[in-house]
Amino acid sequence: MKLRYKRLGLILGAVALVAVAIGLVLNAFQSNIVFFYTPTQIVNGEVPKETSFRIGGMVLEGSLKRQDDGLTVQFAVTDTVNVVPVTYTGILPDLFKEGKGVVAQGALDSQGRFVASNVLAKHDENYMPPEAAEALKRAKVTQSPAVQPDGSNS
Amino acid sequence: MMAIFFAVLQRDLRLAWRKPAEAATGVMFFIIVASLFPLAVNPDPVVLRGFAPGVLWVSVLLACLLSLPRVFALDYVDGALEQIMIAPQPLSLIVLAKVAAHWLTATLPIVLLSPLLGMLYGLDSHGLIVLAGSLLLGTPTLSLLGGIGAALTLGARGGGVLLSVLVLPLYIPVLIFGAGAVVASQAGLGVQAHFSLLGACFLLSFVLAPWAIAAALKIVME
Amino acid sequence: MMAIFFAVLQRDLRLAWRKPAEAATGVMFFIIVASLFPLAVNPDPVVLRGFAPGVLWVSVLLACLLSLPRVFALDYVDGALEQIMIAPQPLSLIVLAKVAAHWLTATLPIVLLSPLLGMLYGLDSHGLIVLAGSLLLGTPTLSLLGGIGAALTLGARGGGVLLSVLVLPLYIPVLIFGAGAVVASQAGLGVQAHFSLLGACFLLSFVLAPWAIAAALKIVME
Amino acid sequence: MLFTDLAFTLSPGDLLYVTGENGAGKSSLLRILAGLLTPEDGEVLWDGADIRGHGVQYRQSLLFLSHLNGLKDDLSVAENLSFAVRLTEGSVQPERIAQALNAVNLQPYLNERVGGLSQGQRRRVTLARLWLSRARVWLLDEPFVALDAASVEILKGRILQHLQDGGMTVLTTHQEVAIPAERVHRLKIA
Amino acid sequence: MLFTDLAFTLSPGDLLYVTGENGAGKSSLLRILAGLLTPEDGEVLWDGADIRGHGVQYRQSLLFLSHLNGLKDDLSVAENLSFAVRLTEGSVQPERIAQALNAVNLQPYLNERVGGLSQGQRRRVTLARLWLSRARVWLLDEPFVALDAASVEILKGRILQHLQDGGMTVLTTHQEVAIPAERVHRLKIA
Amino acid sequence: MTGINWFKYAAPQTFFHLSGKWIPVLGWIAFFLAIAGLYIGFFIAPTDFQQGEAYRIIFIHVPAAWMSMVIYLAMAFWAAIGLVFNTRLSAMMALALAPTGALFTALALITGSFWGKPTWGTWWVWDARLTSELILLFLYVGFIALHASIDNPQRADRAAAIIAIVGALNVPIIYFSVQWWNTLHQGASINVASAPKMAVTMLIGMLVMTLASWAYSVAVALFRVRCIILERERHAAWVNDLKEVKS
Ligand code: HEM
Ligand SMILES: Nc1ncnc2c1ncn2[C@@H]1O[C@H](COP(=O)(O)OP(=O)(O)OP(=O)(O)O)[C@@H](O)[C@H]1O
Ligand SMILES: Nc1ncnc2c1ncn2[C@@H]1O[C@H](COP(=O)(O)OP(=O)(O)OP(=O)(O)O)[C@@H](O)[C@H]1O
Ligand SMILES: [Mg+2]
Ligand SMILES: [Mg+2]
Repeated sequence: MKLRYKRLGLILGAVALVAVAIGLVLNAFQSNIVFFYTPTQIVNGEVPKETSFRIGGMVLEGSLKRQDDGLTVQFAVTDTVNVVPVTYTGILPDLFKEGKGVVAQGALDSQGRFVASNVLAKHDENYMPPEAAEALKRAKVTQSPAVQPDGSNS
Repeated sequence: MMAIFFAVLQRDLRLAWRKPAEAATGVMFFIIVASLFPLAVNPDPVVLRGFAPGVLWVSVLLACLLSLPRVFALDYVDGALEQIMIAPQPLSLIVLAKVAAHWLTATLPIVLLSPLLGMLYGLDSHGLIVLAGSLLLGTPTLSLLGGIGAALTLGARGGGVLLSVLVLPLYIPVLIFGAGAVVASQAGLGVQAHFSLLGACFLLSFVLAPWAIAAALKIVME
Repeated sequence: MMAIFFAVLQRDLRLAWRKPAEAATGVMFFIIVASLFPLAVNPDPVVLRGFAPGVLWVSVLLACLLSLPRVFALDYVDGALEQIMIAPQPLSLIVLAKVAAHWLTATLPIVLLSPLLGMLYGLDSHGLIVLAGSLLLGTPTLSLLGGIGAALTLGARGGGVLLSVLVLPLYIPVLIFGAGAVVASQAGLGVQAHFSLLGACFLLSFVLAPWAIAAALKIVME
Repeated sequence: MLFTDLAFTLSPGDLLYVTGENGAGKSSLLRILAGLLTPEDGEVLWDGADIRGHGVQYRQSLLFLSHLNGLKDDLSVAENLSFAVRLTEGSVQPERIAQALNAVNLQPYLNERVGGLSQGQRRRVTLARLWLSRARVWLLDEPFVALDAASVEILKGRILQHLQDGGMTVLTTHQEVAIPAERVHRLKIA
Repeated sequence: MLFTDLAFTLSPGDLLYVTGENGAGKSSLLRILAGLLTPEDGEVLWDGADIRGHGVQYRQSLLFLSHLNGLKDDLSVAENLSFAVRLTEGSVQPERIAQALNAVNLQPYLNERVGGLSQGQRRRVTLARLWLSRARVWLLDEPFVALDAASVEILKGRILQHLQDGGMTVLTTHQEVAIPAERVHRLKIA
Repeated sequence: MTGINWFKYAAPQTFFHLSGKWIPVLGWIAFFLAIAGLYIGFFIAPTDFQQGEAYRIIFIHVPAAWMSMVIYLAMAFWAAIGLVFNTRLSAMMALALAPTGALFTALALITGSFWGKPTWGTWWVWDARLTSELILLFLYVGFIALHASIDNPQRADRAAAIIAIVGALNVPIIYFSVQWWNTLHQGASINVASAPKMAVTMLIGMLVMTLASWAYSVAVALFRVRCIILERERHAAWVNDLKEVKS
């Protein structure tokens, strides 16, 4: 009998510890550990200082400008709430397009401009033929411009 | 029931105490590995500071790994483990004591020394505190998970290297969260999330590892 | 006289061959350790490429180190070493054969694999060639020097860790010249000086180490 | 498959010699009886229950000395013995340990490191546990190996006394060591 | 200081029993004779020369079996023996190895891994070297341990033959094993 | 309950004969489905609106990635059953699944890298999805290495089972990593909660390839189990009576 209580106590203790562990994990996800930071986090100053980090979001429509040397580009990254300007010198991936997802590595300069050393294209989980995409786009324009935020994963 | 825990703990601590050179060599290994990197890469202070969390955490992890075989291998070879296994005592409690002794003798000294190395790498005081804290919270998990590997590789050939291959994948999350905490603190960000995850890892392994180690020992002793 | 060299080499290669998992785990260890670093530090590709020579060389060195105890420890425990020592054959030749077998089975596969890892770290093709070349020239020295440590730590407790502490300081020159060669090639400089130094290290240790190992064995077997 | 069709029952006071050629399976049998090895088929019963299920009661009355000594080189003789006893029966007074060492003629070595002893001396340290144990079942794998003649006599006396106190003993040996016990059984593994 | 004032000379055909209590120093003496241990004072002479100086000639005529077997678990019985012979006398024909195994009744195990053998079987593999050796001096540390009765007889026969062929043997043992040699010496270490 | 004696099928001998019949069937299914899937994937399915042709790696990458996780779970499941109920066959199943699982994991990693270069602009990043998938490969390798380095097969089975079970914690981390963390790897296109975010032909191609992978995995695992059975029971009478063995 005594042994049984002991065992019960052990099991309850284990369950309690696991529960605490789960609590801690959930707590950690509140302030998430990230592969990249969103423009809002950057505007709020929740990003690394001194060291380089990644910014993720969508390339703002109409923001892409190429400079004369043909290599340096400027664009803006948005999460539909805030916008951060980015400059980058180098070759862009093929899938880099306005209105599409992007992840860039770099650091903020003194004017709050993000200077990227490396740009990756991040695309969404939708796959369809171009015609379907076209149709979808038209349908969206006629409705309201509720842009799907590409930067955060569904 | 706790009597046996303390009996085993006392014995293992005493054994370690008789050979202080062993614990000292663990510390020396840590120091040497941590100072190999600046030799092998560009020793620019800014670059070094960027390295520091990664290199220090990886060095601690390797030092811990190298000392792991000691947890059970000696007892296995000389037959003491056999006697422990047929004792009328809960095996998981005994292995917990052995793992605790391993942590106290092999890993804790390294953790206590880490701020010194961190200083050499140019970490600021906040970074040093976070480094020591993350190690203090993370290394018990390493000892617990490592105990599983140490038990499983008893009597298997390939010894230390096989152990590393088994255990290192399990160490990766601890490494990411631990080093991540220091990186975050250097970047001026909060470290609470990292510490929560380290704590969760510890609690989970504290619950599961003694059971897994005991099961592993029963299997390999057959 | 070479007959005994090949007899020992053949035996050790055969032993290794019977347990291919051992050599394979050495390679796995190398891969895992080499991939730990990007996890623990800021994985900016530019930073990573700067790391590559240091991290890869240090990983090779650690993998080599971990496999060192195998050179003599097993023979020591089961009494085979005793028999080797009382054989009417030149001991330095026998230990040379054992070291050669260790290099062939434990280190060479890692060297052959290193360009792959180098690619993941973003080294260019010239860097890869220099990396593989420097390893090919540098690792035999590591095996020879390591053999001295392996012999000296036989029967001493603290095993692997003590060995590391003894041997790592001896490895530092090789590490500096080896990693230095890769850094120089990345910077577009000539690597000839580094390779000359690596070659000199090898020749020196080739002449001295077998003698030192034989002496060490005689001492520890008393 | 080492052996099949093997059945025996031990009662208080029984001595069982397990004999057989090299490689017959004597050591394996003892490990099975100690619960360290699971038989492929068949079971070991203690008080009518399988030892795999109700291990604790059985292990409380068990003393198993394999051909390994289980001693730590870096602990003294006394420390080694005291840990061995704490592992099985809780605590032990230092005097009892001194007495046990007395019995095996090792009293001068009480506080010596085990690492400095010869083969036979180590074996005797291990055997000193027989004077400290309250276990009823003794499993001894070649206990007489490496002992000098005087020690062999002492050990025989201790086993005899254990049997007279109602204990049971299973032992393997290649040497002819006659213990004048009342009920001696022999099991020959082919 | 284990022993002092110890002097003896062996001639062809001599058998020397080294006896003494546990820890007296028998194993240590054999290691000194094998050249593995340096005596604190005194010397071991072979053909009138110190073995530390003129090691090779002496080692060519030496066979030392300590209490360790020196076998590799992962090699087969045949591979183990053939390496042991190559180490001391160059090469060996496979038939001779088969014959030696025959002598110790292990012929079915020729190509088995040593790792799968029992204690006594391993010991017999080691002892098979006595049938392969041309060494004149045999140093055997407790050669009879772990052997079953039949094997003990075989081993006794082989030692006797070696002595008759003009060899010398030094052996330690606690068991009373009488070898009917012509010239038997006893050395008791106190 | 159903009157079927399941334990009968758990005996290696019964299983050996039963599985012998299934292997060719599954093998052919895998073959034809793979042909069909590749045909749909590379000739019928339309070009993607954003990735163009590069997206076609999806027809290998996604099935491989799925299989890598499913097989690990299956392996851990069989290993656990073997450990708890001491059934010989389940441990053999676990061992037989491991190489296939490692293969698919490697395939997912390789095809993923090849896909990443044209789409993301990099072969590799250390995000949570990619890292945890790499850990999965290490776990497979650890399982195989541990098993290989213990001589006694039963003991090897049981020891390796522990590492399989402990490592199973990694699988949910792989799967949910894209939800828990911001990753470069995109989220799930297919899940139970919502309609697939994918054109129908593409989806069909992917599912057919997935089925082919399943059939292949099962066939290969069964084949390997048969080899393991033969090796371990080589002294058993029924093995020596087999006509394959006799001839
Ligand atoms: C080495 C790099 C990569 C690894 C290790 C990897 C790993 C995985 C894994 C484990 C899954 C299955 C998880 C799930 O079903 O949610 C998966 C699914 C997927 N991956 Fe990757 N992946 C890699 C690169 C890529 C790249 C570059 C792309 C495309 C640009 C990609 C596209 C996908 C897609 C579309 C799915 C299916 C998601 C779904 O429909 O549920 N992967 N990948
Ligand atoms: N490794 C060692 N370190 C220190 N002292 C040792 C060591 N091995 C043996 N001794 C000491 O040397 C003495 C002689 O030991 P040795 O092994 O030669 O005895 P022995 O006569 O062979 O005894 P046994 O019959 O028990 O084998 C012993 O008193 C022992 O205490
Ligand atoms: N570790 C092992 N792995 C595989 N087989 C083994 C192992 N140990 C023993 N065996 C085999 O099991 C059988 C029984 O061995 P065991 O050690 O029980 O014999 P034994 O009767 O004690 O012999 P001995 O008198 O030589 O000590 C032997 O035939 C041996 O080949
Ligand atoms: Mg035995
Ligand atoms: Mg002795």
